Amino acid sequence: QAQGLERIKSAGVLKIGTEGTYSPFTYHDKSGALVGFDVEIGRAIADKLGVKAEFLEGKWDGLIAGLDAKRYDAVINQVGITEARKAKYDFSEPYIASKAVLIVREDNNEIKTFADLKGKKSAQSLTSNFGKLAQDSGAELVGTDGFDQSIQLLLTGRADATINDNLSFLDFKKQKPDAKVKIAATQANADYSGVIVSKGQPDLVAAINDALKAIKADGTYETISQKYFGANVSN
Amino acid sequence: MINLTAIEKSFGDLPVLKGVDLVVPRGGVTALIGPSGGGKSTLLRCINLLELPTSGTVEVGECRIEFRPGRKVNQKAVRELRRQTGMVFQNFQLFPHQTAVANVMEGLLTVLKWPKDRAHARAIELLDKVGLAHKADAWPSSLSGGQQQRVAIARALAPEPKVLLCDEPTSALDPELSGEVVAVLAQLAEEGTTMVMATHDLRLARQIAHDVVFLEAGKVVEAGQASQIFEKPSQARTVQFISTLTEQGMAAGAGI
Amino acid sequence: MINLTAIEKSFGDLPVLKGVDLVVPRGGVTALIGPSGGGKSTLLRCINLLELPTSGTVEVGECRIEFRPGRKVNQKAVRELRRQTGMVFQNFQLFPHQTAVANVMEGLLTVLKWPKDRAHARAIELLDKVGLAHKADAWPSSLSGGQQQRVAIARALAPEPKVLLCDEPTSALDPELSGEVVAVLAQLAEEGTTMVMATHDLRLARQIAHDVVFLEAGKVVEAGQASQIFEKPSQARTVQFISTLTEQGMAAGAGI
Amino acid sequence: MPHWLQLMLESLGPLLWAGVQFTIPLTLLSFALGLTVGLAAALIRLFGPKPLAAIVRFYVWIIRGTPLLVQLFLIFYGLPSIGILLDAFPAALIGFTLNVGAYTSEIIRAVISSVPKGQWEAAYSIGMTWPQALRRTVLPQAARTAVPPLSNTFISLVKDTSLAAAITVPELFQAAQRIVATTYEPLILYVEAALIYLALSSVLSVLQERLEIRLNRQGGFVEARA
Amino acid sequence: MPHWLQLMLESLGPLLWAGVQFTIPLTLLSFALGLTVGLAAALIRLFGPKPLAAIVRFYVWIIRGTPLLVQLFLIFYGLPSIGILLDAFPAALIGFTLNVGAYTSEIIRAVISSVPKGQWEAAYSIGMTWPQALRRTVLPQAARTAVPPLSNTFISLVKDTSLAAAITVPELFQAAQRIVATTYEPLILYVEAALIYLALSSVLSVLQERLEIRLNRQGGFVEARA
Ligand SMILES: Nc1ncnc2c1ncn2[C@@H]1O[C@H](COP(=O)(O)OP(=O)(O)OP(=O)(O)O)[C@@H](O)[C@H]1O
Ligand SMILES: Nc1ncnc2c1ncn2[C@@H]1O[C@H](COP(=O)(O)OP(=O)(O)OP(=O)(O)O)[C@@H](O)[C@H]1O
Ligand SMILES: [Mg+2]
Ligand SMILES: [Mg+2]
Repeated sequence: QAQGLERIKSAGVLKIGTEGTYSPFTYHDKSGALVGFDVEIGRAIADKLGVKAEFLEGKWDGLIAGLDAKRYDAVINQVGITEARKAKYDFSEPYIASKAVLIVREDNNEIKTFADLKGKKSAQSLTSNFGKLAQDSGAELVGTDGFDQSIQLLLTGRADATINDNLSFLDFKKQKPDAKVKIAATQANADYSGVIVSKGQPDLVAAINDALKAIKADGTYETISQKYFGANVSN
Repeated sequence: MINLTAIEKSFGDLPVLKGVDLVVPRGGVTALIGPSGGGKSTLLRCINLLELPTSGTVEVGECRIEFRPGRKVNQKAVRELRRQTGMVFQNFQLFPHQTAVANVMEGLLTVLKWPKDRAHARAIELLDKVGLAHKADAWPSSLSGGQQQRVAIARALAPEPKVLLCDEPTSALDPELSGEVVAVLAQLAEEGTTMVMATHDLRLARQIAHDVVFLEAGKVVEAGQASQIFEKPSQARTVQFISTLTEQGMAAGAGI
Repeated sequence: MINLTAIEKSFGDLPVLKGVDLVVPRGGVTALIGPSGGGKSTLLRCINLLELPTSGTVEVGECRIEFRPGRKVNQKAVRELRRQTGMVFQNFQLFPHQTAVANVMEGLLTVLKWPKDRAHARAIELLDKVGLAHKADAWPSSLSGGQQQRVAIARALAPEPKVLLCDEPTSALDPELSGEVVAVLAQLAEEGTTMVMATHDLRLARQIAHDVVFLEAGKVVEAGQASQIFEKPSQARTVQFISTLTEQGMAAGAGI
Repeated sequence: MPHWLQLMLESLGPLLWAGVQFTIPLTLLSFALGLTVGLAAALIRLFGPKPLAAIVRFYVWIIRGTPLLVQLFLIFYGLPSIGILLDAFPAALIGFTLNVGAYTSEIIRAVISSVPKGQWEAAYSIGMTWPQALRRTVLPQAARTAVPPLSNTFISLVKDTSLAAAITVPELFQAAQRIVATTYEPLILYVEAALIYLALSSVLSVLQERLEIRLNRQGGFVEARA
Repeated sequence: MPHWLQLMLESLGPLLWAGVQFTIPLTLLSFALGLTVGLAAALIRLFGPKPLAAIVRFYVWIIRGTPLLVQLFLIFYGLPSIGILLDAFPAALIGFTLNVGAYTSEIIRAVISSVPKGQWEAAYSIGMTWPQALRRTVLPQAARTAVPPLSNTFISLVKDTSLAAAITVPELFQAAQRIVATTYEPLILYVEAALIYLALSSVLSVLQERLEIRLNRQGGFVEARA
């Protein structure tokens, strides 16, 4: 619908799909409120559009389906910008960059680079595209439901490594400083995530891009980024 | 009151009734006798349509239903017809989840919508008549064979049916009780209840039946007044069947 | 062969057998008679321990088991005892998932481990004896009451039990058939099978029983030789009970 | 206080609240509705006209044969493409009701046909209509055998409601996962959720037992048929 | 060829392969083992000594009362902390077997007690021992009522095996999720997975029907008891 932006403005709300279980991007704080980097970015964008942000939480599997079913206008949930996704959906400019890191047990000195994954077991969440990276490095995939399970597999010795983004890993280390895992390697190229919307709404994409530019310009982005990561994560 | 014409009934390929006619006048008491497997129970069940005849006509009171292979039956007519009949089953078929008195009350409450008090009073009265008032609150599972049969009789009598169908109503009763139950049934007959009973107890038949139908292999071999059948049966087969009773009766009688 | 001493049996608070003694010699035939609810079926079931007596001693053949409240029973002894007995139930209890002939074969195959051919041959022979060879492959659900009862008798006879217990073995049979079945049972008795039967059919009792026990309200009122009980009963109650038969028998007999 | 206990106590509030708000109402409503659907479906398959019975068989086949998750997905994300946009709770309710209906219909069908035909006949013989015979004579006897398998379905349902999370209903298990997301303690939180589920199903188990005892007491009708 | 069809065809291979490798063996094995456990549990509850019966009740209570997912988690992620490190497949097998055992034990218990006591007595009266009476007389009659609810459990199991994905068993549903992770077409892939599940359960439904017909033919024993 070309009038996507119009409809949002007239309704006065931007409906955003998100998981709500992906710390530190989209999660619930102790008081139960939905918070996180992506959530605050979403609120800031809505603010710039002059509407209110309304979040709908669902499982990853259904998130993008909900876009198709017009249950919400955008998904802000660390959706990586890939060619495959671009074929079906439109992305905003990237609002966050992260790097894939290779995580192993602390006592593991065998795996030092991504290439060392060859023939090893890598625990990968099925909701991310790190699995593909692991596979391309020659690892045998062990599918899990999420990062926390991948770490469990690592700790119980059922997997040798897991690949995730550096930001999630930092969050994990913040929560569990004693966990006996470490980063063995970091990928050179960053992955970028953007706001994903249904195709055919150029005005909406443009408006979101403008909003992203605006929050970067006025320091809102910097504040949010510092709050969650202690660094600027735009590049 | 009851008028069956040319009733045929087959189970699959097996013909069980092969054109049976039966007329029972209002207040009449007819006994169905004959060898095991002859079709007595089946004929009885055709009267209240627990078994649907393959063909023929069933008439009970004002209700008349004609059967032809492949023709649908009017369910309302069937219900109407059933409401005029009560039945005592060969194996009692008490409701196992209800006590004796609740079994007897069931028809009064559910079908006739009597208030509970009244139904209870009548049920107790009937149980008393069959000598079971003291077992009113017993579950069927804790009753002896004869006790179950008497509850079944009380249950069938409760809604005062115009027609009472009994399949071996005294098979589980000792001669003494059998005598008492027969007396109850005979009194009903006198009061005008029409009755058809399948029975092996020729003495029972002799005592209260007005008419007797001798059924063998799905056909009526001989029918007529009880006195006539028992005293001067016309068919050789009947003579033979009746004689077993006589011989045994004589043997027992002679001994005493 | 059978020796019951001081058998007591209560269901909950209800005493049903109040100290019954019963002795049946090898090859003896004893009839249990008495009014409905008197405890005939219960006593019968105490002999093969389908019902465990509250107290008393049960002895069948070599097996002797003593019962006392609160004492455990030796399951092996129970099985040993049961293996010498066969039983015909008041309500037949055929196995509904097996055909008539399979019902009769069941004990031979499962318990005695006979080969199939032999079991089948014997089953057919027994069905023939009770006049049901033509229904060998019928399911119990498609049999008439009398047919079911005859299959039940054949099933009980199949493993040639030393003791045969019958609960109303002719209740569903017409006089003619009853005569035939009685003949089969009488022949067994002659061949040495010990028999105890609960029955309302005083003529049956008179014909094949050597001894008669008159049971009422859980107590033996009178016991003795059949001829004695039927001809000169000593107790007033027995006289009264027997007389119902006589009167009816006379009435029927006289009419014919 | 050990770490795990503290975490459990802290999370108890949100979990219970999610249970009270969503899990319990969803379970009770969809079981009640589903049982009605199941009874109707069973009766149609046993006594209904052939074409209708065939439709019911199709319904049971589809519902039993496909994952509940996919059914919920289709109702919530699929139906909008044909113009039906349901809210999450009603969508979940429909999904669970259809499911309970399909499974219980099979159970009810089995137990109704386990009641001896003679009991129907006895009911007819005292003048009952078909619905009366069903309600007064057959169902009470069927109930006894039906209780354990039906309570299997009921107790499964309690836990299956966690699938509603997939279509944005923030029920109990979802609440647990939210906490896992920040604490990285799946085992502790899941065990806590399991304990709450256990408490809920224990209530049902106790009800089942009571019901069984009551139905058994009604003449211990094992013996009655003997 | 429309996009969705092409995607379905492309993914068919991996999905079927995952089904053949994991879903089917896991289902068949755990149902067979679970049914054995269920029968044993039912017999203990009905006829066993009190303390043993209490243990079985506890087992049924725990297993029915907690989510299968959590049970799998505890077996796979929890047991290592007490030194038991199971591979994914055996862990899943144990979890599913225990589950099937608990649910079927309730069904079997119900149908065994629905067989009239007189049938036990008839069996004893011709000299059968308890196991013989059970096997030859009671179970065949109980089977008829048991088939539909047992097949409920069986068919549920086919789909519940998808939970094994949570403990890294790459079964059918996980194979679908892997493809979703790169194609972002959950609806299409899930419907495809659902169709494969439907095919599997259809086989079971047909078996159920055959079995029912066969057991019913055995004397249509509804009437037999009438
Ligand atoms: N399981 C039971 N629970 C409670 N009471 C029972 C049970 N079984 C039998 N009774 C009672 O025990 C008494 C004797 O029953 P029993 O079946 O032995 O009588 P019977 O002499 O065989 O009678 P009938 O000639 O009517 O068959 C009856 O009053 C009956 O109600
Ligand atoms: N449902 C059925 N299916 C097939 N055959 C049946 C069915 N019911 C009865 N029959 C057969 O019909 C015949 C007549 O049975 P019916 O029960 O009417 O006999 P009956 O005269 O009452 O015998 P009895 O005196 O032994 O009770 C028997 O040969 C029986 O095997
Ligand atoms: Mg008959
Ligand atoms: Mg008796």
